[in-house]
Amino acid sequence: MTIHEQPHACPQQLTLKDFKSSVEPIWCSGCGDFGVLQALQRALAELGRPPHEVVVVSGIGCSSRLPAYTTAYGFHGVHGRALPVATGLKLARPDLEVITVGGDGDGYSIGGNHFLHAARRNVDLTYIVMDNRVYGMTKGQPSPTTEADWDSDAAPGGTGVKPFSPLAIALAAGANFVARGFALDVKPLAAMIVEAVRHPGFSFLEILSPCITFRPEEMEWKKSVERGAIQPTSDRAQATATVLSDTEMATGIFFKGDRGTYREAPRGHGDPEKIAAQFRVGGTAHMVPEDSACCGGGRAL
Amino acid sequence: MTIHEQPHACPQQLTLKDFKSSVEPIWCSGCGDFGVLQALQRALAELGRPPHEVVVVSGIGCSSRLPAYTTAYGFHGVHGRALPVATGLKLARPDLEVITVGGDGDGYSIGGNHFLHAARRNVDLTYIVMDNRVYGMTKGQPSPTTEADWDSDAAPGGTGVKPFSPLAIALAAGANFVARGFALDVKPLAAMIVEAVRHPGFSFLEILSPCITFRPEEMEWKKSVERGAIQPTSDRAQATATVLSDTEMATGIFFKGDRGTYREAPRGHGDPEKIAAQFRVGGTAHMVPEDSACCGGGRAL
Amino acid sequence: MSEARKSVAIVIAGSGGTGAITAGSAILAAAARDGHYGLMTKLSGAQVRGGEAAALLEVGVDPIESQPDRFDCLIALDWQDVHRFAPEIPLDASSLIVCDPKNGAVPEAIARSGARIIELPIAEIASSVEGGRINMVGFGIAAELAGLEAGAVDEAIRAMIGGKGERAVTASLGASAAGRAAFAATGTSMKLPAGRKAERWMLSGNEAVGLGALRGGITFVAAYPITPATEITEWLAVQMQEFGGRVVLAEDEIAAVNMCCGSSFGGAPTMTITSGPGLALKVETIGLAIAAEIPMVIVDVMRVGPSTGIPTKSDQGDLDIALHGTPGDAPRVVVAPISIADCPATTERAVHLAEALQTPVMLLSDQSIGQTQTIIDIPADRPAPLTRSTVPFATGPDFRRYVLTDSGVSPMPAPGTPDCQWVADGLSHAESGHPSNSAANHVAQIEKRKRKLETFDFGDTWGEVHGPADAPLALLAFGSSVGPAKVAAERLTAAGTPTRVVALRLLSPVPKAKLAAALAGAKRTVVVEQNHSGQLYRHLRGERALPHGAESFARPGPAPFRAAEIVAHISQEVAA
Amino acid sequence: MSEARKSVAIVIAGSGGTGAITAGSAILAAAARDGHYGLMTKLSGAQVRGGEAAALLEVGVDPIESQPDRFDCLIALDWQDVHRFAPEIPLDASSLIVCDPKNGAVPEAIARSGARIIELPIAEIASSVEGGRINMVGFGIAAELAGLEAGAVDEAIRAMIGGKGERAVTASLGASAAGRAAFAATGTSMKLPAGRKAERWMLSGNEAVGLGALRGGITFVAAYPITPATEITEWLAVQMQEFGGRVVLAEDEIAAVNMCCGSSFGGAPTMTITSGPGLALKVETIGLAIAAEIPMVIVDVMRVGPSTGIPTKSDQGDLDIALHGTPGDAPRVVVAPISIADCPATTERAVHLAEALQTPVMLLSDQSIGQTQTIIDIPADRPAPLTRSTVPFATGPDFRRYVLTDSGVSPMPAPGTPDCQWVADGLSHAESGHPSNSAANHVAQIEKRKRKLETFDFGDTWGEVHGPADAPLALLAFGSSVGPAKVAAERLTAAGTPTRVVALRLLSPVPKAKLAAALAGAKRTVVVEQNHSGQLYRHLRGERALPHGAESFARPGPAPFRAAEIVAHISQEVAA
Ligand SMILES: Cc1ncc(C[n+]2csc(CCOP(=O)(O)OP(=O)(O)O)c2C)c(N)n1
Ligand SMILES: Cc1ncc(C[n+]2csc(CCOP(=O)(O)OP(=O)(O)O)c2C)c(N)n1
Ligand code: SF4
Ligand code: SF4
Ligand SMILES: [Mg+2]
Ligand SMILES: [Mg+2]
Repeated sequence: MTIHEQPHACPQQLTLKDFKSSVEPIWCSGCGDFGVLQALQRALAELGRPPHEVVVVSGIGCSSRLPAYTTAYGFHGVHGRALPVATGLKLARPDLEVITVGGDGDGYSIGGNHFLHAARRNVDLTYIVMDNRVYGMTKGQPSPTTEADWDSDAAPGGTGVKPFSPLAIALAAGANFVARGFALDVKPLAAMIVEAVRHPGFSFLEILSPCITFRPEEMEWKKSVERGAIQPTSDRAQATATVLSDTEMATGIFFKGDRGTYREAPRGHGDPEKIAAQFRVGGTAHMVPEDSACCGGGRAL
Repeated sequence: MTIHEQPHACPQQLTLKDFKSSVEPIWCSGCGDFGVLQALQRALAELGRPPHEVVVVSGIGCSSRLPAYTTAYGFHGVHGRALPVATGLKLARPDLEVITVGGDGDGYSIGGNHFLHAARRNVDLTYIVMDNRVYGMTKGQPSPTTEADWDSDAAPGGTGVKPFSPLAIALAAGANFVARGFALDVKPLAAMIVEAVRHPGFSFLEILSPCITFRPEEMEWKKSVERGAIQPTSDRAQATATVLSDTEMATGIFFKGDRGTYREAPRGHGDPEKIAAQFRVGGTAHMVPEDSACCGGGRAL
Repeated sequence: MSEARKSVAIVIAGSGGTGAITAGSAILAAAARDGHYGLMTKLSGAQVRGGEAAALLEVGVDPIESQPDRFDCLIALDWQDVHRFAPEIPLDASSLIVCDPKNGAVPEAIARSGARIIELPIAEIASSVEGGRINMVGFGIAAELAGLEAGAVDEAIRAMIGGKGERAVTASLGASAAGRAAFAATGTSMKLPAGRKAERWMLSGNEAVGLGALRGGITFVAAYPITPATEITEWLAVQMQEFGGRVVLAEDEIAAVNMCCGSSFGGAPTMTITSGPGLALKVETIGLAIAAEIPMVIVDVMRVGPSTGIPTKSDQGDLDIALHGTPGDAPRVVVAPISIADCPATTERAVHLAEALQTPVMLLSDQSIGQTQTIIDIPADRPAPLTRSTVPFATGPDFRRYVLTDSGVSPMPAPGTPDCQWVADGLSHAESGHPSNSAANHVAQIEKRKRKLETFDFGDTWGEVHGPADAPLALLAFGSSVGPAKVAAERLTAAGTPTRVVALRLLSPVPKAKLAAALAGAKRTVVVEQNHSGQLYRHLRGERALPHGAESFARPGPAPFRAAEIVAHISQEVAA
Repeated sequence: MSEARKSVAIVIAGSGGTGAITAGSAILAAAARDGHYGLMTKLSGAQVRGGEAAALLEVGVDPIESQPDRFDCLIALDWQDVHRFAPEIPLDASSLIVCDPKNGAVPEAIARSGARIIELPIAEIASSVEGGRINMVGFGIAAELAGLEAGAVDEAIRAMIGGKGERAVTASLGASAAGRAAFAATGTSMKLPAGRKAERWMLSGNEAVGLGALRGGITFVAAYPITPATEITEWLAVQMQEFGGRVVLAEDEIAAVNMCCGSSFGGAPTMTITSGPGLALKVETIGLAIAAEIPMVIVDVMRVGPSTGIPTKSDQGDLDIALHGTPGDAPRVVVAPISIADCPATTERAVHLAEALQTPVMLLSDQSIGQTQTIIDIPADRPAPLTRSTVPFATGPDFRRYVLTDSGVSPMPAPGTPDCQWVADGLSHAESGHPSNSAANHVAQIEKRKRKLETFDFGDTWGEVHGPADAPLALLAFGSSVGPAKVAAERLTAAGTPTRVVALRLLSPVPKAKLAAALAGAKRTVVVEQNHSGQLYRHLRGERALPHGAESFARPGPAPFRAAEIVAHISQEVAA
């Protein structure tokens, strides 16, 4: 998708507007995702990288439509696979700022495995989940964070299954930065995003983002969110204990770790003919490298 | 696969032999999985259900070959999908004893999402992972539990990625019983399996099971395993703290919870014509059920 | 449309919240009560919720199985963004546009059709009734246009609104009556002849598939939501509260199909439900179910692909993956309902086939069948049940799960059966089920799985022939293309080119003999399908099931497939 | 085999730990040094490790591209479980069996071949040399049988064992010399004519694909292990330590292919590597890459399916899913190397095609190509490079990622390029890339993606013709079936039925014109393939690319495809 970017003179002077695209969101008016979009645009302006050096990657869902609404490069992939796309991109292009966004269905249900492994791998990515505790795009089915008794056609009377805590999972899997924000608190959210992006390794932001259409009661979150109740720690067990004991309504940074990020790619000579030489046999000019001559050089053969 | 079962008079009199099949394992001699097989056979004998009321479900891997080596019913599915198979089976047939087995690659890598969600869903299943910290079947690649510096062709010099703790993940996701055992300690392992099976909900057993072929150094586990170092708790945060602080060599039951298991299926009248009646319109005999007449009765339409 | 009016095609459109869809549903409901048939398609804008919406209807004296070529009337509740639907609402100079002058001029994209404009103060009429809403005025206008009987109209309102209390009913009755009166005053009418009153069914294809599942005996469903298939899952989840059985919402499509493996292995007739992207995720496990001979029904409600494509629009582009989307040779059963009315029986049959043949059966529906609401005659027959063979020929050491039989079907006792323990396995196996690398065992089992499909007598399942059986022109179609093909054939026949329609329900294994008989004597065969590459055509050619010289007419979604374009294609090609 | 001996086919077999495979590798290495060609297949038992093993070799004066019909000699290091290989080691009355009488009688399954038995005290000979091992004695016997030059034999040992120190070398040299001497004493020989000494390559198909990837410019690989494809991933991971680039071990195949999407979007030529079950998991994302026009190479090393099947054996049953395993219409490029020697160039070409056409390219190898070790002439040519078009026609608001062009290819600037921001999307889109439900945009883009494949000049990539170009009989084959088809054609031609082989490398889009030219004048065309349902045959028929009356000869794995059975099939059908 082409985004019509405003020309800008110098990265330091970036404003929210530089990240606002001309594409009109398909979101219902009042959707919490508007707040997240705004906070992200603000954060990107503050981070000061020009839009063409930023890529916003997502899966499928209402929330996953976000990339088109910024002026950055974007990748709107298939459902649940945003993190692997972001991983491949960041590894191939460490020079870019890669932000991954999506919903609770996309990230915790179908994408749960990639969430685990991205946290473990600790590539320098930021992952923003707009958690509305529902599949919005498919019109209101329960997700892994939906309350056990939330009634819907798909699960009449509720699933009966206790939601899990994405923060606890992220901590267990090895995420290096773990926080919870609220979509409608745009300014603090923007600040949190800035901090997450700046923190090395895999930074995870769970954003409570109300779905006005299928979960109108979530607009009450405005009242029940506990702001600033959390102090960051670098002790994973302590952060986990805090997560497990809180009301799931506290916002703030729970954990900032210092795990090493995923290693750099080897830089090599890039000459395939040097590599091909190992296959030579029977001539006089080249020595056959030991071992590879007969069994392919691999211990796995 | 047909297993030639010994006839037996009364469930109480079952012995290990009743669960021993005539199929010869393909495992390398010395593989830790032999110990797990024996422990499982012992445990099943003690549990006293006849083989035809037990189903052993697995994915793909050396460890996943186990079902054929018992006299129970079995399902050797595709790689990474044992838990959903077991879930569907147990939900359709709550009368059966369903044991799920597999490897660290099968369960934590490709199967990671199902591990998360099976723990969360808390169906009454037992999940036994034979963790050898390697993909044995495909000849020695690093798994999610492999040490960061373990050298292999697939990751020369090591992956550089810290392994995650499956126990921490299981706890975060909501497993109701979490334990670690050692393959070569057959008797205590059998006792642990019995306890896991008897515990309601999703019971998870991480078994350290050496791969003699690709990780011969794991035979040293015999010495380094810390036996009985762990006391069970019903406090999830405390269990998590213990898991995060231990050496990953302590065996024992870390956690026993009391979450409610997945709900029973509705029992109904089973008469499709009663259901079909809602579509009737235009006649005189039947009233059209409110709402469904015009828009399909679904709030999702 | 034609001189002796048999149907009237009406659109009611408006912006978010105006209730155009409810008005459309009410028209369908009223028509049903007045003895008519009808079909309603819903349109909505790009917005997730709250955007512009339109109900596209045709009601008439005969069953209706496809979208009309053009609409007789557009009733605009307002104009905001309604012009975005212009390409999907073909109007012409003999059409009417009914609108409220207060909403401004008719948008150019719509006005350019040349349709006659009738201005009515819709909002004013609505506010003249206490609690009156503009959509109910629109409903009244449509009912009057079609000449629906007042009793049927009021009954429909009562049935729909009754639950909201007497005040709401009174308001709706009043608004609808006011709309009728106002339109009657214009002196315009497209009155239908009287309908043949009878009890019928009003339902969507998705609901009809759900009913077929229950009738077939499905007791376990595992699925992951995806448009346009979710409604089947949701309908079943709601109905099973009363009927019994279980719907599990899986974490993803792979989990869903594997849960189905487990439940089916446990003995339960089992179903999973999805659309293209989800089907793609299931194909590895479908291969397992084929190899291990595990019955299940896989419903794919096709949408426009490739990839995420256009989730809310129809296409028939998943035939390729349904037939061939599995590594290795994995022959399977693929069936497709040939109309909404055919959904209950074909779904029920799919369950029977899965159970009897111990194999996954793919049921290919599509968005157009699934999400269209229609009125049909109550189906007279149900297919005779077929069940799973579970009684072993021998027990104990002699029990062989995959014993080679003439039919290719072997007994499949469920866990709990003493002395029959077996292990389901996707590895190549011997008759016992034990893994085996032997070529002899592999070939014997792969032949067995092919044989069980090829020797089975599918009877009537194969398909149907409509129109003159000796017609020189044959249109061969499946799924939602059958409806427009039938209308096209009727018109061609009426215009002097006798045309038959061969509606193929069994897509795999290809019913070659039945197809050859159905096509016998045809001079020209055209395979009509709604996709880009002519998947059915390629499939049948690949299987050598098409006569020499057969042609392909393939056109992808998202635009609905209409009879007129089929007629045009045929006539053009004839001329050329 | 024939009167003027051109090759000798030898098996060395033994139980776990005897080192039969190492001995086989040494024979191949020695033959290479002696100016010969050769081919080695490895067999192992069901055990994960440590079970019985056998090296199946043929060495000779001409390049060898398929397994022999029969073996001239079986050298048994011991008999434990070696009989399990009997069906895979065809012997006959003119074969030899060399074995140690201490190991007991020749197993019935092997003895029944009627082969002449030569008893040698292998173990005793080995222990007569300090540190001598029986496999090196076996190696010596084989070298003597084939009449390999002593210098080449010793050089091969030095090259292989040198790293283990001089003592090990001495022991091996000694054991091999002792074996040679002992066998020479029997007076039996199958000496090959002198080879044409030259520098050649010794490698497996999997390694050759790896090399092609590096030559093509692949810098990013994401994969999940699976037999028989893992070796490519591992080879690349090792080589890239030196060469540069990165191999990521993903958590599963879905992650792998999505990582490839990301890296390719970032501008890196990218590859993922898998086998059937893994390919099944990737198809949803392949559809995305096709729709969003993201280049990448997807290597599928086929094994016996369906499902887990027989992971270590060869089959060509993934053609269907490679061509059609995606929901919706998603035209793609599918290529298959026609021999091990062809792997480097075809893989390199696959990378070029992916980049130039901005689309996933499927490279279909198979277990037989991938895991067979062979000696080939060093390929003379490399395909001319093709690269990704990245320069925009216009920037800023006028930049359109999916601008409609005659070629169907549009510029694809990578992130980091100013004023060209675009969003890759699997939703239907306009030229800008913006999601669009419009039929006009959808059809324009679906046509564009078809056009870029259909109008591209694939040049030589399409395939090759071998044998007399005007032969009335044509065998049409792909992948590892080409080798046996070529041998069969030579024999048929020699026996008076001139036969050509059309080796198809470009499986999609079907190179209809080239194929028609290659088949011109053929009276009989037989499509030869190693799968159960005749997938290539069905594909080509579906595409109308086969002459009327073309026949199918399809036979599934796991047994290797041999020239003799193709000859037999052809002759039988002719007779019938
Ligand atoms: C493979 C696949 N499965 C299912 C879907 C259907 N689908 C689209 S979005 C979605 C869920 C969206 O939920 P979430 O990620 O929470 O996003 P939200 O809409 O709530 O922001 C689903 C199930 C799909 N597009 N692809
Ligand atoms: C979809 C798919 N991907 C990959 C494979 C290849 N494969 C077979 S077993 C295995 C890993 C086994 O590792 P683990 O589960 O740890 O079992 P172990 O052999 O170590 O007991 C892999 C990757 C496969 N069979 N299917
Ligand atoms: S459905 Fe919910 S999540 Fe989706 S756009 Fe509307 S309010 Fe937002
Ligand atoms: S390879 Fe390792 S895990 Fe597999 S059977 Fe051998 S020892 Fe066991
Ligand atoms: Mg959501
Ligand atoms: Mg393992």
